Amino acid sequence: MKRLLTGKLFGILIPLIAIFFGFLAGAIVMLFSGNNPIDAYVALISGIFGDIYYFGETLQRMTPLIFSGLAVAFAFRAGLLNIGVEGQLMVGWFAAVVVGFAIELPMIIHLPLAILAGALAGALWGTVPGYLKATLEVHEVIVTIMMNYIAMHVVNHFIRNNFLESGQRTEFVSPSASLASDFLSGLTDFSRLHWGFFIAIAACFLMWFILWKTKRGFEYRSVGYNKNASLYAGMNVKANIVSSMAISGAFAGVGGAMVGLGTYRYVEIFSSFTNLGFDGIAVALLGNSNALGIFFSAFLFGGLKEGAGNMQAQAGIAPEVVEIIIAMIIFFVASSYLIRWIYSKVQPNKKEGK
Amino acid sequence: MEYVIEMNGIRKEFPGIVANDNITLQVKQGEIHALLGENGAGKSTLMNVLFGLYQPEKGEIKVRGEKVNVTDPNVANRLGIGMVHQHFMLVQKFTVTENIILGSEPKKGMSIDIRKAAQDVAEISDRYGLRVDPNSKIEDISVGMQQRAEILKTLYRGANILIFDEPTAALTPQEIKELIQIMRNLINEGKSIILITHKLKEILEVADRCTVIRRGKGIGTVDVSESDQTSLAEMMVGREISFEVEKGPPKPGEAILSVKGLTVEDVRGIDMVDQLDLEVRSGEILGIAGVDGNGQTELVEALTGLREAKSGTVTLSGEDISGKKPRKVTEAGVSHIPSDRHKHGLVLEFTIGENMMLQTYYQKPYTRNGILDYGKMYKKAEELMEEYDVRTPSSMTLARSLSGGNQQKAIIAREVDRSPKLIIAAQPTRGLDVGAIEFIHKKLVEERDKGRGVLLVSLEMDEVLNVSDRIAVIYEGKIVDIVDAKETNENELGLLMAGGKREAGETST
Amino acid sequence: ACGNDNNDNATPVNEGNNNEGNNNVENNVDNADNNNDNNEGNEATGDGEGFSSKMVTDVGGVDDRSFNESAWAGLTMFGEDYPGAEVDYLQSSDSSDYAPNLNRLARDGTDITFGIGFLMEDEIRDVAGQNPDQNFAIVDTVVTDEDGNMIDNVANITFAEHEGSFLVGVIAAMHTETNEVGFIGGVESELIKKFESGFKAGVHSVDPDIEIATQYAQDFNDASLGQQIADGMYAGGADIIYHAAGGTGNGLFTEAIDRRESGEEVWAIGVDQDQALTEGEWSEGNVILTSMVKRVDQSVYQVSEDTMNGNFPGGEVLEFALEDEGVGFAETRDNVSDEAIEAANDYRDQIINGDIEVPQTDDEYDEWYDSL
Amino acid sequence: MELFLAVLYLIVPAAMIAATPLLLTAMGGLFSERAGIVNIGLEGLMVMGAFAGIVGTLMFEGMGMGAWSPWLGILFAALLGGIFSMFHAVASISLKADQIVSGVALNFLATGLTVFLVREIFERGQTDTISSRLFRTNVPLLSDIPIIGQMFFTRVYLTTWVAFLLVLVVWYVVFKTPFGLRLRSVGEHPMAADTMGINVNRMKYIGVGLSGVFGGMGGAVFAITAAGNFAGGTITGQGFMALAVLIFGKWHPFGAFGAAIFFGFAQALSVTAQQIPGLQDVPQVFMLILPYVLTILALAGLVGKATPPAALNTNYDKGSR
Ligand SMILES: Nc1ncnc2c1ncn2[C@@H]1O[C@H](COP(=O)(O)OP(=O)(O)OP(=O)(O)O)[C@@H](O)[C@H]1O
Ligand SMILES: Nc1ncnc2c1ncn2[C@@H]1O[C@H](COP(=O)(O)OP(=O)(O)OP(=O)(O)O)[C@@H](O)[C@H]1O
Ligand SMILES: [Mg+2]
Ligand SMILES: [Mg+2]
Repeated sequence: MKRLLTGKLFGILIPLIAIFFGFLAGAIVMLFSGNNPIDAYVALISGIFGDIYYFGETLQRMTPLIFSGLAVAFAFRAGLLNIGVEGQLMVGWFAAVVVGFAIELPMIIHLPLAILAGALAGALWGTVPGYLKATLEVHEVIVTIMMNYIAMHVVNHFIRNNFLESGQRTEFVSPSASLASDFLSGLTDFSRLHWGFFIAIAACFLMWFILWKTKRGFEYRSVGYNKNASLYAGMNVKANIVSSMAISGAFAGVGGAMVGLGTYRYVEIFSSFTNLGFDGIAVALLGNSNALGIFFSAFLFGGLKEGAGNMQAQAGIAPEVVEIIIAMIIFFVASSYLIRWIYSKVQPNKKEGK
Repeated sequence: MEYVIEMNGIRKEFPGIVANDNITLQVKQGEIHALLGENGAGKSTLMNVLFGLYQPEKGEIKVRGEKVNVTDPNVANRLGIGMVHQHFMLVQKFTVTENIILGSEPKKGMSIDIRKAAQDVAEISDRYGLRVDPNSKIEDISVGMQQRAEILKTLYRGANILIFDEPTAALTPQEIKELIQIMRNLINEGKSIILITHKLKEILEVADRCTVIRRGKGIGTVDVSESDQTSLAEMMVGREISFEVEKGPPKPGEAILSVKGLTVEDVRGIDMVDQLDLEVRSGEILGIAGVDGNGQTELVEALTGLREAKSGTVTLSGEDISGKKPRKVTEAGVSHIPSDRHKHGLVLEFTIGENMMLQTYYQKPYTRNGILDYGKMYKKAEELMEEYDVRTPSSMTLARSLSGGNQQKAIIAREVDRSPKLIIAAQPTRGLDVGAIEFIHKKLVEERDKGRGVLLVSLEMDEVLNVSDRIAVIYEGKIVDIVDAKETNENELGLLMAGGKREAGETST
Repeated sequence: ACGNDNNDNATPVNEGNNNEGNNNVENNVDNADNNNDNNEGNEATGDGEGFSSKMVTDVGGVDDRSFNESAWAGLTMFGEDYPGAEVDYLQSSDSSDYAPNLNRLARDGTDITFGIGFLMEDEIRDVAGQNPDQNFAIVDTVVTDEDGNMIDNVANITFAEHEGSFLVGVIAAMHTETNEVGFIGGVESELIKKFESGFKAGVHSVDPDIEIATQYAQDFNDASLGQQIADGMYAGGADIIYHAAGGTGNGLFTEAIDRRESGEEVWAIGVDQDQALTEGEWSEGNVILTSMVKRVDQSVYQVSEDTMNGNFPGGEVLEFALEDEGVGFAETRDNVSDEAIEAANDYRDQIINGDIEVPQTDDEYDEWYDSL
Repeated sequence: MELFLAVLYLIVPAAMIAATPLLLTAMGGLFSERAGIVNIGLEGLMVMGAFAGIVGTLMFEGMGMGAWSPWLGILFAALLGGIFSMFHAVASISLKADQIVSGVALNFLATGLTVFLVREIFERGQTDTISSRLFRTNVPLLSDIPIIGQMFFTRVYLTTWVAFLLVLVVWYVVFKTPFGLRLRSVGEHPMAADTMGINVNRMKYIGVGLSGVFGGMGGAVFAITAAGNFAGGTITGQGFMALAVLIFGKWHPFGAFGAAIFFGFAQALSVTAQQIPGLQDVPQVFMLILPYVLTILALAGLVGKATPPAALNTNYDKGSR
């Protein structure tokens, strides 16, 4: 059964079918609550594609999701479950913004430096669980969960005591460290689309490249699948665990930097988690932990969340319905076995022919 | 007819393959019936059908003449069929008793009556001479004892038809002897046994009749008393097989590996290798013989840099490699064929091509400036697969879906191709059929003849005797003696392995 | 709950350009011009026909039993009084929804769009900049452009929470038996500091020796944390605790009810709305002594109405204070003694005529306390 | 000394109360993970439990059950949690879904569905507040023991002691009964269990179902004792903490008990310390991160490696090996 239907085509078909089922489930929920699903979905679609502004916002929204998805997926490929993307993203956001306003430099240095600061902060936050896992075999899931809370409180502490500007936030990053783009914004009718979107695309490429084209990536995947055999093959398993968590954290940190330098251009006291990191788990898994898949699943996530606003405005559908749809899509993607099974029942001659 | 088991015209398909094609197997009451076939011939599948784990597409099963429908292992249990699986079905963290009673636990109120259970187990193990400690955890006991626990599981359920799927693959010679005795006891108690093994000698020793299958098809059933090794092997493979390892005399050169005063602890801090000295010369195969658990694993791990030695030195052609990391040891010229190919030898989710490059991926020309060249990697892997006869649909096939023999060939190709100075081969033929074994032994001898040193660690007495030039016997972490392979025999080795001493004057280094 | 007889209650003050609020003549002149521009073409009829007033909620949603709900109540009331006017809201699931939601309303040509909550400050600034022909209003903060100037198409609605908190502080001080009271804050910020400072000043106005325990949960949503903090404060001797901590405050009520049931005489003070209407019940009454109420409903109603009538207070800071009845203590007064009410009313008058200036920050409070 | 005791009298019950929902939920996680199914969906189960606990209490109040309502509400939450967990069970057992993915989906579904239902039922984003509550009580007799009594048996919720008793029950069931042996065997070596005639999938369904029952109770206890009502933010992260407690406790009921108490203690300390003279001047951030840092330190220092059930996070497929 296992390798029965693993054609390329099926790889694409399954998510599409899952998305269809997800929407079907959402429609049932809406019917149950006395709403018209067709109106709702028309509103949803036009809330993504109906106006260039919404489309721009969708792309803006998916930017950090791509990063958090990449972060989760990268660790996953190396055999680690990184639930700490949330915290890594927060510290990255914070560090990038602080570098963004605290120093004066020409843009060509300042912007990369601020992004780098985000990457380093995220990497640092990822290294702690990586190191504990590698040296003391402490389960990374616990440490990353704890590190999320620590990140939130520590960042808030520094904002509150060192960088508070107005109300809840720091000052704005200087233009030389800003990713915001009048051009992109103008192109999309004032959406907050910024250059970070293209950096995110580059990051997808980078993740694919690291994992599949470099020596290190080969080792990460090898360690992820089988630590023992990797050790026997002479790989430094501990170093690989630590550095894969660092890279994962760096992806998350840069994701935070994108939000900090592009969307908001400041960082404010976090009164709760951003959820960007937790959503990353779903984005990564929905995207099957591969770069292209993550890009599309981030688009789906970003689009659904953006379109939810229009569904609410035009069709009066509570935004929670979108969450239900997302959940059902994830279920159906995860249960692709079901889809394969149905498929094999529907087309029995195909099976015989093999 | 007094058949206890009749399987007629069994057909079992897996996607893309017919594992059993119209196979017939008839087992008489009170006999040991051997089932023989190459790796992947369909033996385990047939037995799993009998035991109710798989449902056949065609065919009928009769137990004691009655047609039955074995839908799941519970049905098999009720019919008195028990199975000792090829890969042990034991829960590592449970005790022997817990494993045995699992699924039919004696109860006292709502709890398990663990006392009664232990008593029952002790009673059965006494009756059949199956020595076990009912209260130890599986993960703490030897493979032999684990197997006895497996057998007890079936007996506890009152099985009188027992299936043994490759029971001897992982046992020491001593344990094999005990097992054979146990099987005889069982027959005397009126049970019937189906025995799967690749070791023809064992079949000849204990079995009454033997059914041979090849690529899913039944070839026939013979009386063992009218057969010999050659005829059985031919039936199974369809060609002639040589059992003697063909090799010329060794031309030993200077020492390649020399180990001095090596002491290695295991995780518990016990010295498993204790002040050990050893030398392997170029152009010779040095076999390490010993009962499992006498420090072989720790020795190999220390030599290959996987485990840190407490003291002592290891030199390779004069270069001190003690305390070096695995990669450095490899680069110094040591190759390692690990004993557990799934756990240590392969990344099963990688393609077979990637697996073949697991030791060299980082070197030029496969990696330049940290960037992999997959084209070159696969080209190389395909060359190797060609040369070492690794049979798979393509180099992109996942390692998991290769048969054991082909997996092992891939590892050998990978390790040997690097032109190492020293090859450490740990149990290189475990679980393989005679064809594959022949191939691997031939390769090791070839490498010897190219002037390499080969350190062969094996629990298989035949293998050590046939392949090695010299044999070092390890006992409690020390080399107790080194003998010339041509001048020793099974009995002498067995004695040494048990810690005995050779009579003086027979030395030949 | 919202009368429409208080159209001119709010006092426009100018807080821009660092000159502490009072005189605003110049700005008003500018704004007047602007307002006319803005309202050209959508002059509403008497019943509000053709006028639309909508809001974007904070993550709490329009039924958060707090300021979002209050704001929506004001809009609903406005819609009832002017049936021709269109009122609506958009709910934000998280902070990333603010900008798109505000934009969505602006794009629909909404005449006035309210951003509820100071968290929307920057989004309002951007969206207002991008839609200069639309009117916006923000609740709980003041939005300025990058140079610190007021923005012509944004009205700023603030409340004198410190003044309201002062009064409940007075009531607490009048009621405490143990001479110790407490304050639980949510996530520490400038806004919540106003509650704290005002409350402490109110307590100490009555009796400077009363001890005040304060603690920030640094979370607006963790009831169990709120309960633990309250437990500690009550155990430490406080018998009345005031909260400005949203959902965390539920834990305070839980703890107060619990202690009540076991015979302890403790009280809690609610915030934003008359919380005794929905919370605090125990078997023999209600543990909520009083609540500091903040009339967001009234402010939203009023700004909508003004805008409809062509008087959009763009570029202004409207501070709804005690004297406008924009803040105060709750209508439910069953548990409050007459003396306390009297004292509170007395202080209220003093604050209104300027005899008392209530501190809003830690520094102002320290200064104020030293001057006692 | 007196102060020290006074602090302990405050912290210990607080720790026990804080530990209760985590502990209950971790017991749920234990059943599912011992059966080999990773349960990252504990968060969602707690959300569902909190929702059902409050809605159930309100419902039973309406039916005139009075003081029994919260208890019935907790049972209702257990039931609903069990039903809700079947999503995870069907996906990860029958449909062979990746267990982590399915758990993540469960979390999404729980938040979406509960808030949606709250809107449908109450026409607002949060439920009404329950009026019949659970109160802290002194455990009769035991609370009279000097020092110990005041520390452990005074002003605690009955739910806490019920939860502690349930830990004992869980231990007994998992380690002393045939059911427990079978459950564990399925999580360690499903094929072995299968050959012994154990219905592997049924055991897994039961394991996941019990995780729903206990996770539901955990969420309900939290909502009923602390919050008093339910909204989208009532449960934020407690389920993940419970997962951490389970792993910290090495998948053992007593271990999880220790871990939950440890965490509750650290949290109570962090809250209370801010009201203790001397500690008041320590910057608050140190107190806020204390529970998390202590947990990491404890793991790194004392507990170290935890070995999960051997077959955790693998799908059992008869046909494969
Ligand atoms: N679970 C399975 N899924 C798919 N194919 C299988 C499965 N199990 C067995 N097969 C197929 O059935 C054939 C027979 O396998 P089986 O395990 O019965 O061989 P065997 O004779 O026991 O080999 P060995 O001597 O190595 O144990 C294999 O070649 C394989 O192709
Ligand atoms: N799950 C599977 N799906 C498809 N084919 C399989 C599967 N498992 C095994 N095979 C096929 O079965 C054949 C033999 O497998 P099998 O595991 O019996 O070999 P083996 O020599 O017994 O290995 P081992 O020594 O590990 O027991 C191979 O050709 C392999 O392609
Ligand atoms: Mg095999
Ligand atoms: Mg087999």
